[in-house]
Amino acid sequence: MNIYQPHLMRIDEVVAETSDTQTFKLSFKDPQVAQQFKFLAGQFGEYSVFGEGECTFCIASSPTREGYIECSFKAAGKVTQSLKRLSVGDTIGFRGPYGNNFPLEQMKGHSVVFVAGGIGLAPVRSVIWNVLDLRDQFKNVTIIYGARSVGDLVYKRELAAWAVRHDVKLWTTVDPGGQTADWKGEVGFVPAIVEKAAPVATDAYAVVCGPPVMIKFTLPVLAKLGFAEERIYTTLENRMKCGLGKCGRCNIGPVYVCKDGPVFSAAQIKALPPEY
Amino acid sequence: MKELQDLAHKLLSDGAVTVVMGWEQGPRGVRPAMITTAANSHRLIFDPRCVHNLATYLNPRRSHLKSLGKPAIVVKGCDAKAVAGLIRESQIKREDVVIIGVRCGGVVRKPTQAPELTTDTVSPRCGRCDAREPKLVDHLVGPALPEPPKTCSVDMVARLEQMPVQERWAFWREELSRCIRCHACREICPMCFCSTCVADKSRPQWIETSATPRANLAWQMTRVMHMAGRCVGCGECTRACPAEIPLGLILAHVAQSVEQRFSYRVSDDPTLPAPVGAFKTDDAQEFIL
Amino acid sequence: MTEPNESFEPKIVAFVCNWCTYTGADLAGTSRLQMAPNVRVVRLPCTGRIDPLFVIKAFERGADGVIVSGCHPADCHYTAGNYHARRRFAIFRDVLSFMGVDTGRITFSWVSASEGGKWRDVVNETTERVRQLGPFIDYQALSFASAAMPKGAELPS
Amino acid sequence: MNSKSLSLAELAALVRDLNASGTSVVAPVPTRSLCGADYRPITELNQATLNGALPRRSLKELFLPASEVLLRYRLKKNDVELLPVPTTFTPQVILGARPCDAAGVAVLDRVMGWDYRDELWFGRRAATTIVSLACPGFDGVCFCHAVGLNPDASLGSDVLLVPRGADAYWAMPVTDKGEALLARGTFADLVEPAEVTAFRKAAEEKVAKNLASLPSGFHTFMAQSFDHPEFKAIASRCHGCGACAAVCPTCHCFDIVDEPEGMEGGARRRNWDFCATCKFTVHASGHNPRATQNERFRQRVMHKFSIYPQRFDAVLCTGCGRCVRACPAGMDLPEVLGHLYAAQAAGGVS
Repeated sequence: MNIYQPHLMRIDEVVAETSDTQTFKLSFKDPQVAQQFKFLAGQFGEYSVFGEGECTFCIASSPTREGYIECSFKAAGKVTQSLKRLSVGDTIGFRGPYGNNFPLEQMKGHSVVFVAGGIGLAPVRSVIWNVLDLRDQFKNVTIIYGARSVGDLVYKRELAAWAVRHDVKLWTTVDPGGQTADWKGEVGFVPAIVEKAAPVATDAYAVVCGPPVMIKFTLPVLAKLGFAEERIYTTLENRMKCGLGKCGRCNIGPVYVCKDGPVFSAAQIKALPPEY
Repeated sequence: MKELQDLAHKLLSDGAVTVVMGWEQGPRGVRPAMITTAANSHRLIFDPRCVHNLATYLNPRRSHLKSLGKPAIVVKGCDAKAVAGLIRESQIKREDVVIIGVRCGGVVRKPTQAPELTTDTVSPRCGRCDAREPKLVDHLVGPALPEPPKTCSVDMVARLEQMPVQERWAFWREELSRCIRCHACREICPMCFCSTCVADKSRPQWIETSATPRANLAWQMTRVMHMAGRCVGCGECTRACPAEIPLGLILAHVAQSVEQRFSYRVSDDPTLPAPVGAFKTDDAQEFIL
Repeated sequence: MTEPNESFEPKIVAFVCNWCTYTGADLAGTSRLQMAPNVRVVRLPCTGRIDPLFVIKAFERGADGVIVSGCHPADCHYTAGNYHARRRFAIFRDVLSFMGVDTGRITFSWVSASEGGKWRDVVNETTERVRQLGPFIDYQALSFASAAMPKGAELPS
Repeated sequence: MNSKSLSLAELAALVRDLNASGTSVVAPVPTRSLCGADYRPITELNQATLNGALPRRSLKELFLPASEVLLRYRLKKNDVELLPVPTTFTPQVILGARPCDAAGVAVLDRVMGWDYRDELWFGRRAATTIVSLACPGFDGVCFCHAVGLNPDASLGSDVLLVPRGADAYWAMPVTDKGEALLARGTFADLVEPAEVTAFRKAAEEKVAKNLASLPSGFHTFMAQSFDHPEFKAIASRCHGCGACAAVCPTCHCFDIVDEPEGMEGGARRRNWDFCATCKFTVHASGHNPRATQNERFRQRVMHKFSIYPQRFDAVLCTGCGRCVRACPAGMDLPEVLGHLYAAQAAGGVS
């Protein structure tokens, strides 16, 4: 089997999250592949638009929801812009799942704090639903999510669903100036809201994904709250082509993001050279 | 040589510049040198092995050289044309660089060769040189040197021009089939300064990135078009090409054609406008129906 | 090059300016002038907007010939676009020829809005010329060859 | 199998026999300008230059072409048809490979087989028999000895030839594939003659002078030296052109792109890519983790002498010296290594 040969997937549903961000619900065209396909929260894939190329992003749906995968992407480059032009019924290519995953087994029996900014909610969403689908195996669940403006919040339907759940504490925030007249959530940058929400660090894991600047300022807040570096997890993104550890461009020092990542603990990241 | 070293020493110790870009003896042949302390100015040399066109280091794409501060640059006549080109096209300001001109008597083909100039070793482009002494300079050093020997190489441009068109096609198809699209020709070119090259743009992808003869031809034709009336003829692209494709032939042909059509020759006068981008209402148009 | 083939219908792409040649071509059409149906017209604001890359792309995607046409000198809607184009295409034509492309495959012309008849002539002449040259399989074959692979001994000549 | 004696005539007959049986033979062939050579197919031995120039490009392009089709696709309304490319290849014999080139292929087997097996690479590997020719030491750049190889290294080779004068070779089978190749002819057994031993020894001594061997613990030192001052201005003269990687027998980074062929379909291709270039790591957002040439050059050195040894237990360099010869700016890897050796000695890290 040629490892660069993708599986074909059909676009079953398209959700416009924001003006430039979309979510696709995808199913494998080959029923045998569909049946055998398994993945874990945090893993990623190479999605291809034939004639344009491949691009890398995480699987945004939960492994507990079988029969389909979802992905969310921002139209930023050549391939994502052409992905955006596709609609229900179109065919794309998919290779994966690749990379490691969030340590869900370790997290079981503990509280989990999710911190996400912008489209960084996509990889976190996979874990959130994974945790919520196995809700009784986890203690407190806190979600802190922010975006630049109300219009930039993704997964609005799910945010609404999480907001009304009693077993989830949800904080949503937008950057100052990004609120609308009827905005009911917080106003302020994510790190400040994390400090305000002050989730209890005892017996808890944190999952943090978002723009580098958000991560940079959130980590000290989490440390102050008492989260150990080994219990804070995030994902790294580097330019990637093969996803298989061959093409030689995603490495940060000796660490290959495609093979050793994309999920890293804050402690692991601290040990890396600053090339991400 | 002493004159050059002393001048560099003075410029660096006076604080007039913080780096002198020149040539030094490397472990194998001559190579570019960034001299940042007066004490190191003795490393500077000039002889026929100083092939490199250092003007490429003034190119604004070299972000890692900005931290070196204000440069002085050592230029041969052909290199001065590139400095002039960068000034002409507003990539650098004249006052931001100190130009040290050296009188040149021709260079060898490769900086790793022996410095002796013979009909075999002399770079073929030196036979066409019209700038043994650069004019766009703040300082001019070195003695006037004799004309270099005439190259023994055949004039491939003329030979190609005389070939039937199908033979030219076959020639370039074979040559370009070796191109691996590393873009070394572009990276080393002092006049390729676009922050994002058209070959790196993907929306739309005008030029394919694969090393296929089709994409290679599109890339080289596009590059040559962008070089028309701008190429200083320094031959660095040909020297850098790891596939040893004679890129200079296309550029030399275009330079001749620009000169014939528009009476324009690339010089080190930064005030002369480039021919593409300018026009005359009575330009020849014999090829237009 | 291939033998002229009577049944061969060349594909020709015309890059034309909006103000003169496109209108001229339109006039040719509304005047019901008979001309070869081989030309596909791509309308651009000005000949000054026509990048040589357009021509290269046309050949890459299977064109057998290309026409570039715009306003006569002094008639440019943007004052000087065609003067710039004239210099650019003078050089590009030399480059194509030097690389081994028969310049018979490319036509440059000035066709004004009132010159429907001239447009017909340009189309017919170009079509006939390219028909004689045959399909541009030399260029099209480039896409399927893989470069940088050993393709046979390159022996000293 | 015992080692053999091969005359030039016997080798020529072998080339003819292989070609006749549908096995293509690739060997260094002089270029048009006669100043270099390329690995190209031959039909007769006299087309090749076996004792001559170092091929301009390494052997890797016979296994990882500069541009290679991974698959083809045909677009239909709402649907796509994928046309796989074959992963089995017609047999070929490479005759007269440089030992440093053959070693490069063996070193690359590790990354190509890492976890996911690259069938295109291994398909070509399986179809290929490499007959390398011991090198007398090409020039003062060669530093194969420093990276643990030698001008007569057999790593990656199926048969090693050592010249005996101008028109005969001593052939040592290295692998089963090599034995099978030598079994095609009736070649006389030959215990390694003294002249062969002398040739090997002389070549090793010649090359050993060029650069001292990598000190022990070098890759560990490198791993700990990411911020070493040696790297601060290391690449000021580097143009970021990628010529070094293009000619390198072990640089294997690649890009994957789709390119149309006609209007209805196209090919997904794998193309060589070069870590020295600015575009290599830049994110869609414009952020570039390796922002300047110093970092890019450091990556190349680190990948070869620290990252690959850590991950794959082999140095990603065979000391062929092509990068030094190809560099238009005089960047000199042995010189850089020399500086790093000194830094390691001074730092006392082992």
